[in-house]
Amino acid sequence: MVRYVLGRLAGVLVILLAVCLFTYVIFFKLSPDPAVMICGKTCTPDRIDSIRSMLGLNQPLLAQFWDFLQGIFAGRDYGTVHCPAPCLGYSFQTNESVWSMITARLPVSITVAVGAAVLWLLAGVIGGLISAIKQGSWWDRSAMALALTGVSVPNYVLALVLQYVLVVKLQVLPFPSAPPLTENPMLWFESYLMPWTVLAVGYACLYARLTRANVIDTLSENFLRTARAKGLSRSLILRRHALRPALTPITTIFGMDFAGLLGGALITETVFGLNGIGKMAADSIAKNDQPVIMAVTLLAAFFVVVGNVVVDLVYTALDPRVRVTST
Amino acid sequence: SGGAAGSAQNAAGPAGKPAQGGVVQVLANAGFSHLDPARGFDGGVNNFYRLIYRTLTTQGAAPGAEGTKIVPDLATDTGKASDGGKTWTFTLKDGLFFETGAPITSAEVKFGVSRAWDPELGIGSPYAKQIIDAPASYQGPYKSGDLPTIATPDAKTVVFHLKKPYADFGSVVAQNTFVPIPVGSGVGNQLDAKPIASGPYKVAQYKPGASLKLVRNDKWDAKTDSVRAAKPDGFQWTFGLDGATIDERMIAGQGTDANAIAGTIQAATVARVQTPQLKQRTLSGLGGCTTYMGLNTTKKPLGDVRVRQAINLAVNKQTVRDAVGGSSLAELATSIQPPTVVGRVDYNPYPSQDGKGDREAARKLLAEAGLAGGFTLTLDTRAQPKMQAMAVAIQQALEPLKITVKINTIDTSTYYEVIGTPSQQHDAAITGWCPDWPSGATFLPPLFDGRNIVAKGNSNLAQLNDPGVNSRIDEIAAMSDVKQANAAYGELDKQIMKLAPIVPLLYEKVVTVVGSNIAGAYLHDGFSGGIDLVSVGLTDAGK
Amino acid sequence: MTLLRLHEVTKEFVTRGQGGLLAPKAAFTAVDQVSFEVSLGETLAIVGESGSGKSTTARIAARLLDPTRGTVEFEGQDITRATGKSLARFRNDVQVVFQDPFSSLNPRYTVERIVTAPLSYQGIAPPGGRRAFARELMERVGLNPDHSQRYPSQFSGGQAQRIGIARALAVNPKLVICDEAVSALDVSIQAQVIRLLLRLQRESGFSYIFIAHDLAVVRQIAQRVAVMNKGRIVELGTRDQIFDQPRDEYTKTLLAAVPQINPEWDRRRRQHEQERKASV
Amino acid sequence: MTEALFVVEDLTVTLPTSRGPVDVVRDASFTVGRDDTLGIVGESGSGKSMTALAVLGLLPPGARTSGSIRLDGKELLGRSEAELRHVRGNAISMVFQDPLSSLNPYYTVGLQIEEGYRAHRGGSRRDARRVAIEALEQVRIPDAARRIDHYPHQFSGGQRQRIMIAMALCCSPALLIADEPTTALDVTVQAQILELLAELQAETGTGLIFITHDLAVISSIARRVLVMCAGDPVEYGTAEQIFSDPRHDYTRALLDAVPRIDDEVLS
Amino acid sequence: MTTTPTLLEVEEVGSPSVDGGPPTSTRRILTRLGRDKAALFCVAFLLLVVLMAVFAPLITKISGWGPYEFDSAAINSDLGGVPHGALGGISGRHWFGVEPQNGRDLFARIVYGARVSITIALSATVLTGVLGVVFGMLAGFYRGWVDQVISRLMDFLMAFPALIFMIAILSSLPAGNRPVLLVVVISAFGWPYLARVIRGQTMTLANREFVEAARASGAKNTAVVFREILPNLRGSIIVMTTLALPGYIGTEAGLSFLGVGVSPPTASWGQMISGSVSWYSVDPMFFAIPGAFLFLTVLSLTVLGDKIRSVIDAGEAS
Ligand SMILES: Nc1ncnc2c1ncn2[C@@H]1O[C@H](COP(=O)(O)OP(=O)(O)OP(=O)(O)O)[C@@H](O)[C@H]1O
Ligand SMILES: Nc1ncnc2c1ncn2[C@@H]1O[C@H](COP(=O)(O)OP(=O)(O)OP(=O)(O)O)[C@@H](O)[C@H]1O
Ligand SMILES: [Mg+2]
Ligand SMILES: [Mg+2]
Ligand code: NI
Repeated sequence: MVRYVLGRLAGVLVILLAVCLFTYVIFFKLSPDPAVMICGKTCTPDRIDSIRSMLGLNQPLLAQFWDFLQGIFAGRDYGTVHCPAPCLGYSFQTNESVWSMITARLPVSITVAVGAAVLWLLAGVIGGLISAIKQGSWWDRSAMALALTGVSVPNYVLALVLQYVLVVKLQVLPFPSAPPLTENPMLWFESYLMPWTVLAVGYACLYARLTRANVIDTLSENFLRTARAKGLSRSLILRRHALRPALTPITTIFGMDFAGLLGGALITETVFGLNGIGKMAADSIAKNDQPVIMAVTLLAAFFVVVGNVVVDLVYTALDPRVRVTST
Repeated sequence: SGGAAGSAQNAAGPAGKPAQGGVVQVLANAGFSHLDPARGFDGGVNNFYRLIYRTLTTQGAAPGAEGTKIVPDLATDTGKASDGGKTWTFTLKDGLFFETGAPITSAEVKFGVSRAWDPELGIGSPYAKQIIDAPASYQGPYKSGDLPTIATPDAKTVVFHLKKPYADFGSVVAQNTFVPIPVGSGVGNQLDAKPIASGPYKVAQYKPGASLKLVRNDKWDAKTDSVRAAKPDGFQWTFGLDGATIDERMIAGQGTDANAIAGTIQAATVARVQTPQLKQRTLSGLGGCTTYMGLNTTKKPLGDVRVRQAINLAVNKQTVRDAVGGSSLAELATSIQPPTVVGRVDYNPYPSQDGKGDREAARKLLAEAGLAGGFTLTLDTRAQPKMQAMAVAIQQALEPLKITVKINTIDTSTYYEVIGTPSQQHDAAITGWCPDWPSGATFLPPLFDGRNIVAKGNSNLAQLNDPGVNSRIDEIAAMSDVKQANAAYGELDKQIMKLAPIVPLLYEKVVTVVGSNIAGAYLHDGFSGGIDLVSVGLTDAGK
Repeated sequence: MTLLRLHEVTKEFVTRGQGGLLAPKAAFTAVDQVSFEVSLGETLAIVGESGSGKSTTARIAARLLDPTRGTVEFEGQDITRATGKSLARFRNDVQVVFQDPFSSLNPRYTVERIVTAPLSYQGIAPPGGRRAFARELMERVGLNPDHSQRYPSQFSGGQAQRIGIARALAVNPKLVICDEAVSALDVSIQAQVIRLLLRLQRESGFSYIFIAHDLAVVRQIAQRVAVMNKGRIVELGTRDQIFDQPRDEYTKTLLAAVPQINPEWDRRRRQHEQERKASV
Repeated sequence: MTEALFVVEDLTVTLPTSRGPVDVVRDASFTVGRDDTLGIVGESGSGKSMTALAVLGLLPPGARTSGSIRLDGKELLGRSEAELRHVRGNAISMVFQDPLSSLNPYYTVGLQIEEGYRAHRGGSRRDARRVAIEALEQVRIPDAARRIDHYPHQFSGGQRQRIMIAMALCCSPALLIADEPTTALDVTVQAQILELLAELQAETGTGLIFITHDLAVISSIARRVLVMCAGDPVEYGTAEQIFSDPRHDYTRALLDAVPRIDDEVLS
Repeated sequence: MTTTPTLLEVEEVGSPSVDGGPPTSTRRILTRLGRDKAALFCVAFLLLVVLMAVFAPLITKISGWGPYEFDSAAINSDLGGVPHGALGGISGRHWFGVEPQNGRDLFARIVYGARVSITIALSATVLTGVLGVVFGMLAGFYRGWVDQVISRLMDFLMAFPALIFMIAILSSLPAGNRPVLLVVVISAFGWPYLARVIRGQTMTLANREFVEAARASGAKNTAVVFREILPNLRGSIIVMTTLALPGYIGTEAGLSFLGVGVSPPTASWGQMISGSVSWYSVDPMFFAIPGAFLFLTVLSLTVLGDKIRSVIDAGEAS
């Protein structure tokens, strides 16, 4: 098992390296020359050249890539400035250290992701479970119709409508401003409530439908009959015997979704003006700020790849039959 | 302070007199590109820089034409020319200090300007480098040391030596590159992170892309400054807000949003600000730019002036205007230069009823050119809803002439690079131009001087290389009287439009809603129609 | 002629000790150095203690499980590690009836599909069409052919077991491994199935590995018997030898423990039977 | 005279099929007393398991039942799921026919035994675990203390069957329904299990319904026997009567088909 | 008579079929669906959408407005271009009203938009479905190096923030056939998500005894995977793919707006919806109409999927 984990972590590194290289090629080779954009409206070829050399863009691609990697593990120098170890370079746009940009924004993204995940897990799993038990009832029908609506409504629409209704019309919530938790817990909570909800809705619908489908499958298993024959309480039967097999496949999705969100909820963060990784990504794409795009990609990739390892470990732990054959 | 408020508040509105004190909130979509004045260069930062920086001269602080007038700032006057306009001398006022308490002398001014030659830093306003004489190898003060062509005979005097005479140099020294910087500081990204203020405010906290907080710079002496009212005690920017969210917040005006100002509203919001209360809080004015469609004169049928004229006639500017939000958000353009430019002549070379296009006249011209059967045209547009909507409007307008417009959408981040590269540019492209200061000098030569066509970063989209136009540009540049030059640019505008290298589409407007407690707000013609930050304040500072 | 030969086959199961993911592993030897042969047309019965490794041996013989050590030969060829074509051929020739009736039937398929699946897996067209063939198979094992569109969960345990048997007989295998294939059947159906198996053996030369607990059944069907205890074969011999002169202690206990209908009742029943026949 | 521990009267079970409802059990009646054993034998598919499931209300969805099922005089049929919960596993336990699919593959067998015990008897996990280990030992699972933490798929068929028995026994129910509990067991273990059941009956007076195809086993443990054929209870009487003087043709045919260890090979 | 109380209340199981022999499952499903009103409604709506897409030019000829024609008279230029009249300008002239800012006929754009959106979203859904299911099952079933290769490929693809890369890749690819490119790129980044779920479930199923039984019956690995395991994955696949469809319509819209999707003035539902977002309070119909079409399409697909599933399940009652 230890060997398996180590092997997987080595795999993670390889994937991240591949992602890095691929991103590098896509954004530095196929994308427009950042020097030209930095150069601005009135630009001369000379200036472009000097900007290129300053950014190290005139070196061969692999050399640039090597520098980039070195920066991450050992730090690197940009002209006169030294950029210490986890060095992801400096933003072309703001000249900020990309690493500090990330560390400043990550807490927001994590808050958004964790809150939303809690919400959607609760809503999705409980809703799906009830639907499955009451299959065919009005509750089931309306819950599933609601789930479909939730999926069909793009989340930017939901975000704006929610904001319009709750903040502008009813004035029950403030416009999100996302202060630190310690400063003003109430405002913190109120600020994040809408982003959480908006993000959670889509996922909750998916999870509700999956939970429902899986629970229905499980409910017809013989071992559920055994559980009932033992006289277990209904809630225990559902919780333990029906949910566990039903949720095992859902952990896979949850791991992916959650890891994906840690890498930033692009649209939600943008609409609500939350300064998380997602918004940073959106901004950097719009401005073709390559060091930031690289970093965001790498960060997102890191979360997803590590998330996948965790998912696989959890899956083998959750399903004993799989566990035995995996090692 | 703050006595001016009270019952008079309603009557006051955005035009009222601001009280002393309070904090003005600014809700913004995008953050500032750079806080380093050598680097930042666009309407937004230029406006903002005046809060923390001062330059030798600056634009006036008043609505309308007053705002585009150059007035002294650090200097006692707008400069004295000698040597036939090749040498310019400025004298500094007394009592000027940085936020650090250090005095501002001619050395700091010179040091600030010389940073423009540093290849890493000098990515902002290009004029200092273009106009002021300097050794060819000069690379800024950090690499090459002192710049010998700027003389500082004493602490109060700066003397600039130019490459050739430049009549309007008084306007050039209003550019951001002329902000004084303490000698030796500002290396690398230092100023982007922590500017050294010479204006009425200093940066207290800056989170790029998130927020910016300005507080009073108590070393700034109001007596030395006739431009900046600087009534509030501070400013607070919030960046990264969605356009629709900003509009909602501004309309709702809850809490501190009553003290807030913001950028221009979205088209969909226009219909919502028609109530009397909101109308009272709405400011509207021209943005000072021209949105146009460049016609690449080197491409096949467009090489024929009749075809270009036909297109000019046929485009339905009404539908183009509707595409950006209707009459509230833009005026129909007729000439190249927008109305805010000094010396501009109001005329319409290709008239049609209500600007809806004169299809018959266009058809006649095309027939003359032997193109009655139509042709195909590729139109580059930016991948942005507004730009695409305009492109579609043009496509629709040209369709009856059997001109098939193929819309080529280009990613926002690459757009200007692609259309600025003659080898990649297609037949036509939609873009806009704003003057660096409101005169023809920063409008017509960059766009139509045939000798400015470069392989990359080209701004002469029409690739017009007309000897008549070129020589006229030289003649005007040589004029020593600014007024005369501006008038000449007005006439040059007409001369160029006869060749129809572009289709002027719109003069877009700025429409902005301000908070109910905002006073002294007006749109400044010099800063792409942004609210003049040095004049705005609060009606009731206690709110 | 030897059809199948197991040579010193050992199977160890790795189980995790207590204490979560990182606990040390423990090995458990389920089958220990088992060797035997099955000849063409012969029935080898395996009896023995519950948990002694019979099913595991059967699964190794069917190559559903890889032995830790030892070899499996089929028709003289070592197929312990066979893949591809030779494995496919082996699979066609060897069919298995599983001990656990429901788990071994795909819950998503109708009986018709289940019993004809081996044919389609081996690319053989069911003679007379799928439906008719399935009905015939079901009839053979005593199932109501009208139930061919039902799903496994709609059958009783014994019926499910018969579905498994029908599936194994769908193709013409050389060897059928029956893991307690008749344990859930009532005695009359059991007799019918056994007769069917014997007839197939006679007519088509099937060989069987027959795992059972019911020694009476074993006696009816087996030519040779292997007795397993704790993973090992403790005794292997012809049927009569095992039943009449058991040598191993365990075999003796086993034989002694066979339950029987109260002989007194049985005698009375036969008597009544004779009386009844006489009276008719 | 008080009623017997367990009484079933005119039990009819109807299942839905794609061809319409089918009666899989028709008018079955029988009683089981304290310390009494009823054997149910019959054709495969004759409705034995359905009868058993009907008692605990565990029939497949859509099934309908009629008649009467009484435990200690209390009617069980038509009771709500919540009420039945206290009966199941507590007053009446059941051993299912198909052990592998009846055990939850996601949990260790220990947990599955413990939870039944704790649901009715409460107590700490430690207690329950002790009880579970004891139960496993009782059914002769070697090395029970270690194997309690194994998962169902790690056991042999017979072992699973014994786990099911252990599960059913640990609450010492008033009535135990065992659906072919020993088919996968070798005769020695089977004998031990039967002995265990007999001891239990002697100790606690548990009534036992034993469904099997092994008539020899029935003859040795059952006091009364119900013979079923195609959903109909064809004969019901004392073991002695059924075995020594079967009245119904089906019963006679069944007994005739019993293979004997000393029989000749079938031809 | 009492009905057995069960944990799940099962839908009523249909009446016996009249004909003697057991009907084949396809026919059974069809006849059962034919009797279900909801299912019929779904089929009818989907059919309507498909017909709309196919006969778009004909339909717009009847309605009188093409999808690209401007109608400046229908909008109020002074108010930012909102349509004249209530309900987004719904009138006899414009059945569904008009688009703000240019007055294009919404009905015509819905009809034409169906072509683009449905083809792109459906093909992407089908392609991701096929890729995800096939690769997921192969990885989960074979384990070992096959799993390693497929899983690492999935990790690699999933590691990219999809939207960013779709933009990057699409903008650097030659324009070519946009819809095809869109489908390919969306699917390339979309399938690993489904595949991972399928992989996990396959691992569980591969250990079930019936899989072993199939193998013993002579089933080759591919047969085991596709014929034994696949039917047991049905639930997840139906759910995931029916929900992927609206997602892809959204992705298509997003990409179109970022300039790498279908190019204007081509209409697509997704584009219409994202374009309508900022008008939500001024001209709600602009959003409501394409939104309703999208919603109903998805609803129909899902309900139909569910119905088919429950009809099959009723036969199994597993
Ligand atoms: N879910 C179901 N739907 C329809 N019919 C069913 C269902 N389950 C079982 N049956 C049928 O009901 C009848 C009785 O089944 P039951 O399980 O009670 O038989 P049994 O007597 O226990 O047989 P065995 O000894 O083989 O286990 C059988 O004919 C079977 O086919
Ligand atoms: N996957 C596994 N992991 C660990 N142990 C196992 C596994 N499968 C079987 N065993 C153990 O191996 C031994 C032999 O099992 P096997 O199934 O071969 O027994 P059997 O002889 O068929 O018994 P029965 O007659 O009860 O079916 C048993 O003790 C069982 O617990
Ligand atoms: Mg076994
Ligand atoms: Mg049964
Ligand atoms: Ni008698």
